[in-house]
Amino acid sequence: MELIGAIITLLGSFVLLVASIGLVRMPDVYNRLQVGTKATTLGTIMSLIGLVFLMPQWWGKLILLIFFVMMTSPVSAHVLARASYFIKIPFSSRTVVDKMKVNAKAMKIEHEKK
Amino acid sequence: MSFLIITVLLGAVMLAMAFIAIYHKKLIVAVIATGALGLFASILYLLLAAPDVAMTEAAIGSGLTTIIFFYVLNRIRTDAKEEENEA
Amino acid sequence: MEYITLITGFLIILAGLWAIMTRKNIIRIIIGFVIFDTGLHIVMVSIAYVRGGTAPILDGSVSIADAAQKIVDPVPQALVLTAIVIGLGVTALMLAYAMKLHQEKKSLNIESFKDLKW
Amino acid sequence: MNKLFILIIIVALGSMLYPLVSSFDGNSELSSLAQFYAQPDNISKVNSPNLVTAIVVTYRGLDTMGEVTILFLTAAIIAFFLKKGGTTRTLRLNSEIFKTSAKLLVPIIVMLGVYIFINGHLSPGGGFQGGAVIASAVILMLLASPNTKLKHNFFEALESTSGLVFVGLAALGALLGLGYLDNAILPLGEFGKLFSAGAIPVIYSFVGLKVGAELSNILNKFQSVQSDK
Amino acid sequence: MVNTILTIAVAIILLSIAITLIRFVIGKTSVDRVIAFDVMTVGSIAFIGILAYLTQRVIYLDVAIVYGLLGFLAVIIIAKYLEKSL
Repeated sequence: MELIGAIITLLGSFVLLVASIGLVRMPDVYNRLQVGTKATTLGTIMSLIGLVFLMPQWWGKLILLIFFVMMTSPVSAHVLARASYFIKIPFSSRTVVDKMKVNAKAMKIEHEKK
Repeated sequence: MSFLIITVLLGAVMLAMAFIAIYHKKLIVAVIATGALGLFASILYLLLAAPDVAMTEAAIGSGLTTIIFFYVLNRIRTDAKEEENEA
Repeated sequence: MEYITLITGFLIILAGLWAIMTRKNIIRIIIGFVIFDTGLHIVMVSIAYVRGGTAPILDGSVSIADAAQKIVDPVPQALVLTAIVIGLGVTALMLAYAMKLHQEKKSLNIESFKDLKW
Repeated sequence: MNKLFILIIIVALGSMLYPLVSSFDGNSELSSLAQFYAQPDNISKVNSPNLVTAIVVTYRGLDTMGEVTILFLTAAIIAFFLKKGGTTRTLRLNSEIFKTSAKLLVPIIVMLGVYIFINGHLSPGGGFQGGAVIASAVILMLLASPNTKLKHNFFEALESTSGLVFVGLAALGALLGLGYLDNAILPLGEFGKLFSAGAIPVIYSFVGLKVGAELSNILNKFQSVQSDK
Repeated sequence: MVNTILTIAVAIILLSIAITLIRFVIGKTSVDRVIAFDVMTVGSIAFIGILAYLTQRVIYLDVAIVYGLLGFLAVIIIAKYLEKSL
């Protein structure tokens, strides 16, 4: 039981290592964003699940922590990707599909009165 | 023993962050580096067995300070000319 | 371990002082102040560390009877807790002044503020 | 030339700090003051598992009171300085994902802040951290929907009421003959339970509400003076 | 045995934070640096969790929750600043 948890934690840390290597090697901002969200979320969640196996009496706080990571990390990456699209950071030369261009007309501007 | 190595690494990373925060050309990168300095300081407090201080540093020293800095930067929006002026 | 954190804290204090003294942009001076503050807190917490000690919170792993042998010093930690919050207040106040100064002169270079009053 | 002079000053200061490092040889036991706080009968007199909270709220409670006063002064000066500009701003529409998740997250974050300052005597955390977390919930709400108006009257009433209750609870200890800011005005309870440690959770909760309201006010001031170029 | 494996895991996480620092230093645009900051935050959460096991104190997990929350908020506010719609 404890050994299983330790091995899952080790696998999670390997996923984090892969994520950081990908962060250095990827060609443009959007690819780096994808690596920096998906892989790190998976790695952190795997590490925490391994800790649940290791220490079953801590499950409440660990599940809360996993919930927080799953809720916050993709949302922040989404907001960041949208911002970097709007300030026109160039794509890599191998990108072929741009679906935001199709419905760019639907992005209205919000007026705020003070 | 392993904590000693972790402490040395964290100290080196924090000094690098302080260097970036002082010398980088873009103001926004300097502010992000200051926030990262606070985050690493928070881990250092955990290693020094002070979880109360670590929580305060993560919430206030790193989070809210960065937020206030960005509100001010958004109000100011220094253009590139002024940045050259500074060096 | 506490030696290394102590030396790191002192080096960060010196780096913050260097930033305060040499930079010309007001925002950078405030960043130097924040760095200085962080270094000071690291020094105070590392002075409080007791070798092999654990956090001063008594639960299942530390009982009341052996508290005096196991925990680290809680007094400097309480002081640092106060100091961090006051640091936020001072930083917010300095940033509000900086905003006001930029409204007046449209510049943040500290060389351009030479008037005795404004 | 000027930089050389500053460098000499910094190096001189560093060499002045060097004896502090070389004479420091680590602590192998607690100092006498902390030894007094960590004695078993003194711990059971306060009955709070978190010793840092015990020091912040009771032994050195006057420090906390001064700190809250400083925060109040800061909020007042910032509110005096930053006047609202009468401009119309154009902002980009937030995406649906961000709005929905903010709606979902704000109550959870407020609940987390309340948990942090109610459990201040059992786990790390307390009034200041909980207040900062509540202020971060307010700022997330302002980011997700910039058109919402915060109710200033509510926050000001909350802040002044909590400050009054804090000072009143402190003075009640003196009136009952126990000492200013003593925590034994309420029953001490069982060690390590939620309803224990006398007045410490009550006082820390009101400190948390006050700090949260003040920080929200400061951040809202900084947000409301933004203008378009 | 378990402690050895977890020490190796801590070493790997620290290595990944160090590699992320390369991107923080060389990154061309500001968005790259923000992504590196985010990755460092999320990696540190796993680090704090393992540290809580190694020192056998459950209270450290509270710190990790606050840590993740404020890191998320900082990233969002930087994104809104870059978008010029703060």
